[in-house]
Amino acid sequence: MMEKIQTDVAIVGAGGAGLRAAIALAEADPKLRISLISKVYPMRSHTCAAEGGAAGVIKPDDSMDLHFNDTVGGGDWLCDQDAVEYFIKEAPKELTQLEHWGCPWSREADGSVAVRPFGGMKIKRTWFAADKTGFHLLHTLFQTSLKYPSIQRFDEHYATDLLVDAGRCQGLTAIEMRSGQLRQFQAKAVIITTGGAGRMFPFTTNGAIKTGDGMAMAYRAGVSLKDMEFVQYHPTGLPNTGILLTEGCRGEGGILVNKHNYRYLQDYGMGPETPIGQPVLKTMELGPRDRLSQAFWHEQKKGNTVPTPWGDCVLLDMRHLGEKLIDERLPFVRELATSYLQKDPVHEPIPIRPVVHYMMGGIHTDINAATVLPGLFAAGECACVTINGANRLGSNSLTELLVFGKRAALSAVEYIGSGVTPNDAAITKQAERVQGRIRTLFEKSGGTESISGLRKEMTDSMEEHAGIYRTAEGLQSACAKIGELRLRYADIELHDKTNVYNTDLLQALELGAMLDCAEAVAVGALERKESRGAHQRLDFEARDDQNYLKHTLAHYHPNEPPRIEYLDVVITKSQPSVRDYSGAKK
Amino acid sequence: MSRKPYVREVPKTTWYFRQGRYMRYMGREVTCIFVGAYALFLLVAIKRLSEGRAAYEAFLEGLSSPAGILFQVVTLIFVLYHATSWFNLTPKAMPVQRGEQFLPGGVIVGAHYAGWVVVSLVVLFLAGVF
Amino acid sequence: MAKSNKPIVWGLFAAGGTLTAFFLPALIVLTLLAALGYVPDLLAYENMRAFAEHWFGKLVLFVIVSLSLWHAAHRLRITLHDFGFRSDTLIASAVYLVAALGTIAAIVYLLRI
Amino acid sequence: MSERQIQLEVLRYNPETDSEPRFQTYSVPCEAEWVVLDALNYVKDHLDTTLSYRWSCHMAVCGSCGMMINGEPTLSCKAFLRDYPDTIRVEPLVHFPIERDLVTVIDDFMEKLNRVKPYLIPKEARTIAEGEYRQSPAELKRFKQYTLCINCMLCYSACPEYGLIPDFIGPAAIALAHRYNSDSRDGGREQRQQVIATKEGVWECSFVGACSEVCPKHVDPAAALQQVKIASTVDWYKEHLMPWGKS
Ligand SMILES: Cc1cc2nc3c(=O)[nH]c(=O)nc-3n(C[C@H](O)[C@H](O)[C@H](O)COP(=O)(O)OP(=O)(O)OC[C@H]3O[C@@H](n4cnc5c(N)ncnc54)[C@H](O)[C@@H]3O)c2cc1C
Ligand code: SF4
Ligand code: F3S
Ligand code: FES
Repeated sequence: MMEKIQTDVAIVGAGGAGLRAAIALAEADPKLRISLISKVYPMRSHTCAAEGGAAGVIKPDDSMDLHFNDTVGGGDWLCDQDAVEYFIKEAPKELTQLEHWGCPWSREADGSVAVRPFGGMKIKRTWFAADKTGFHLLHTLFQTSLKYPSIQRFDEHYATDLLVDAGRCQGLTAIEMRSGQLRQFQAKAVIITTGGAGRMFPFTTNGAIKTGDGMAMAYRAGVSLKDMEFVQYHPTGLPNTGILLTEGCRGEGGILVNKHNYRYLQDYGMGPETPIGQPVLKTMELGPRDRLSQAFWHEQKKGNTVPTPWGDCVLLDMRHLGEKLIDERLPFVRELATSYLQKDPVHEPIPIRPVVHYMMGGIHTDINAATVLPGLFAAGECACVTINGANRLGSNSLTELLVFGKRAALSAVEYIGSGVTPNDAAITKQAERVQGRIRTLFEKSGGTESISGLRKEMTDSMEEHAGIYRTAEGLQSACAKIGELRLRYADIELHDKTNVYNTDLLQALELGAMLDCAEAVAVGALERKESRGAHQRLDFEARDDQNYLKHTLAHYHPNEPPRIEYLDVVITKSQPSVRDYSGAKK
Repeated sequence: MSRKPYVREVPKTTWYFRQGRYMRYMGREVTCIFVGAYALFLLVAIKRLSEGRAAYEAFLEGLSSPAGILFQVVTLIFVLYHATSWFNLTPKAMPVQRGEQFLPGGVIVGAHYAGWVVVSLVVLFLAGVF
Repeated sequence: MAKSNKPIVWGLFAAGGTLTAFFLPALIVLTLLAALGYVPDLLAYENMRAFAEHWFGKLVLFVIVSLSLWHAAHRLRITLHDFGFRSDTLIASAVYLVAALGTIAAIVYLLRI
Repeated sequence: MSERQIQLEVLRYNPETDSEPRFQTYSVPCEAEWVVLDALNYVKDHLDTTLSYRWSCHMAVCGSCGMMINGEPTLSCKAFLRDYPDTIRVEPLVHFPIERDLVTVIDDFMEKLNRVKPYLIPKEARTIAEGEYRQSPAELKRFKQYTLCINCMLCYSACPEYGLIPDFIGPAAIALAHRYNSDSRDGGREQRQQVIATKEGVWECSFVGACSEVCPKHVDPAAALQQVKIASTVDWYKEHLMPWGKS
């Protein structure tokens, strides 16, 4: 018999978004039964890796409008502007709330919270806790969540499927990893906060757990994935490991040079050159990530990059910042570069290259974090509201976790108020079907495919064809490849047939999720015949507002490519125009 | 239930052989035997002193037996180890914050060593060694 | 859970640790010199007697002896535990009893001088 | 890139098939700049898919990949092969029960973390509209180091007292309590003292200092524990010898 857990709200994912949602639920009504389900202990969630900071208007020289304009322009006008407005209004409140919960934000001399410049932002508005902002944010939320006895945690539970009956989401199934048993969560509402899916690519800043599980869960349950083709490359990753050096490096004044020691960004519409050590907002090194990553690609084509054992690189030079500032503001960057690349930024330039970083796309939600499936909500990187449009600005995402994590919780409370209850018989039957499916995967023998083999083929194909620059030809072959891999997935065989902490099984399930997501990326990219933000087509170089000022919606099909539909972008006050990152027009 | 967590027992009486740092720790801890022994030795000395000249001088006499000398030497070694390990750990127990920055541990340790040298010289001087 | 009473002895232990670290090495050098036949002036009977007759001398000797004892007693309790002797209540009673007796003895002997 | 053949001796334990742990040796072709975790991933992908271990970030910040590497508690994602001989022995963190292979049971730590109330208990409540608390850079610096704990539990594996006395609340949890106690915004020290100034709290620590030696984030829990001891001692003398001095 499968264990059943009755709960009011089940949250899948205990990263920044999931924890924020859980706290909001516990504060909204202490009597709510909250289940917080996560495949890793909360403090292992990948929010801990975020370095640079979280954006929110707080200083007197800043305004909501300026943050709005930066975000919408940065997103190449693919953001839903009503959502952006809501986001920007809530941002400072959420960051202040976090301060009240003890987050060790870096401070000005007068004791107020300090802000730093960030790429694509016209004003300094990024709150930071040295260069471990995500880490502190996650731990502050996790530790604060311990205050609330109504938050019941199910750590190291791997969620597999949503349980849907009568057109409502009524729970989910999850494997308790330590026992290998499948548990059924019967919930009045479910919130998915499972984070991104960068592991579809071979070279990424994302941790091993970022495999798009929640996206795939919702997708398979009939909720479409939105704007999946927009995959952000971060311009400054360590070439051997993909470890990120935060945008804060450039915010503090680090510069990018090619092998001729030339600041090449001025050749790509981000000039004129600014004096070294005096970064100017929104130009040169403080341009947006998509532009910087694209500039790298062109430099590489021109042969201006520096060859290293790990591929072509450009150099991030921070020597002029000096040891004191680096140790104070960027200690983690120094530690990472020194240990993983054996190069000390105080004394030498650091070779870096673009690396897959963030999914702008995700589970299609509305401004209230609700999906089209009643009872199902989503927030954080796994969701697409969309405030990030075609390119997320650095430091908007940590804030997004908070704002929409809370929003999802409040929407769920409201939804529960309508008196919904799970239908035990119907969803139990479904849960048993899930169990049957997993058991088949588990017990099957005579398979010919290996998990790591399929995974490598997938990541290689994504890197080659769905990377910084894309073509119809390449994307077609990626689509064909992923389609083929989805079929071959049926032939994998597990070698571990025991129950306790079976990571072989989990990797198989994660691979399945990544294949589903990867297909949505590739097909969405193939169909979007324009260049916008992080999606750049060599065969369609211009932005095409006529046909593609629209969100892509990918609808799942079990053994065929997804069906693509489009949805209008919400525009309230900013009409699409040219994204300008040249300092000249200031 | 297929779980069966395996508990590795810690060897209760021999655990400190496992790592060099545990041996160093135990070395530091056993200095207490010598500190204690020396305190008792002083106690005896005070007792003899209270009993008058003869008793006290006999006591001083007794010191120069080989066992007496050995006791003094070994105790000195252990007490020196006690003193250095004690001073080396002071910055942890009592960090000093000046303005924003903490004083580097080395400075605090150094100050202790300097104080120690001064104290020792003063004691030796007052006792008429120089 | 109640707050522990260990602070009483720990305070003495810590004070004793600091005091012994600063003073014992020099004192041992003195007694070692005496053992080697070079009795320092202070250790000669008259001088020692004069020193111990003064209230300040008494105080110095008392503090050194008693704090050293308490330091040693407390650390010995932990060390015995580390060596695998687990009857902590018994050990604690024994070592602290010795330290207490030593403290009293020091008072008694000093007052006799 | 230069390749190097490493012999990886990995502790294996599967509760369903083994009555006790055993070692299994894998011969792994490694690249020069790899860490031990890369070698384990190679094993998982190419040699033996049944091996289980925890990891995620590969950048020493999620705290999940702690293991005994040649007898020393270490983050496997920060254990550079260049620092090791050709034979490397990998075991699960000691002082924790083994769930399976390199995966330990950490319920005890999670429970203790919960017990020390590691969250801000405000000295004065404040509304969002009133904005942030003021905190000077010096006040921040006072506790900053203790916020850096990634809960990797290497310190628990290093601390012999935790091994000998499992009830001991242990270095990381107490350091975290100390972090909040030292925060200028916090007023919850008395509540936390009820937990950490107990016998199982800071008083089982004999200042071995191993916790700080292995801490990958230089949190220096040993320092936190000594400071807690001193403060608790001062408390005790104030309470018992100067009852009038109690505020
Ligand atoms: C290196 C790096 C640096 C970054 N720096 C910044 C920055 O400076 N500023 C900024 O704004 N953003 C930054 N980002 C982006 C931002 O950190 C992430 O977008 C954000 O942390 C995602 O948070 P989340 O809560 O959505 O998901 P995560 O923190 O990834 O959490 C996902 C949770 O879901 C759980 N989960 C996943 N699948 C399952 C399953 N099947 N069953 C159960 N649980 C599951 C996981 O266990 C985890 O708890 C950075 C990202 C990276 C990778
Ligand atoms: S104090 Fe250090 S060793 Fe201990 S859990 Fe925290 S980070 Fe790890
Ligand atoms: S190693 Fe253990 S005994 Fe104390 S100083 Fe660290 S907790
Ligand atoms: S994998 Fe995250 S700390 Fe090692």
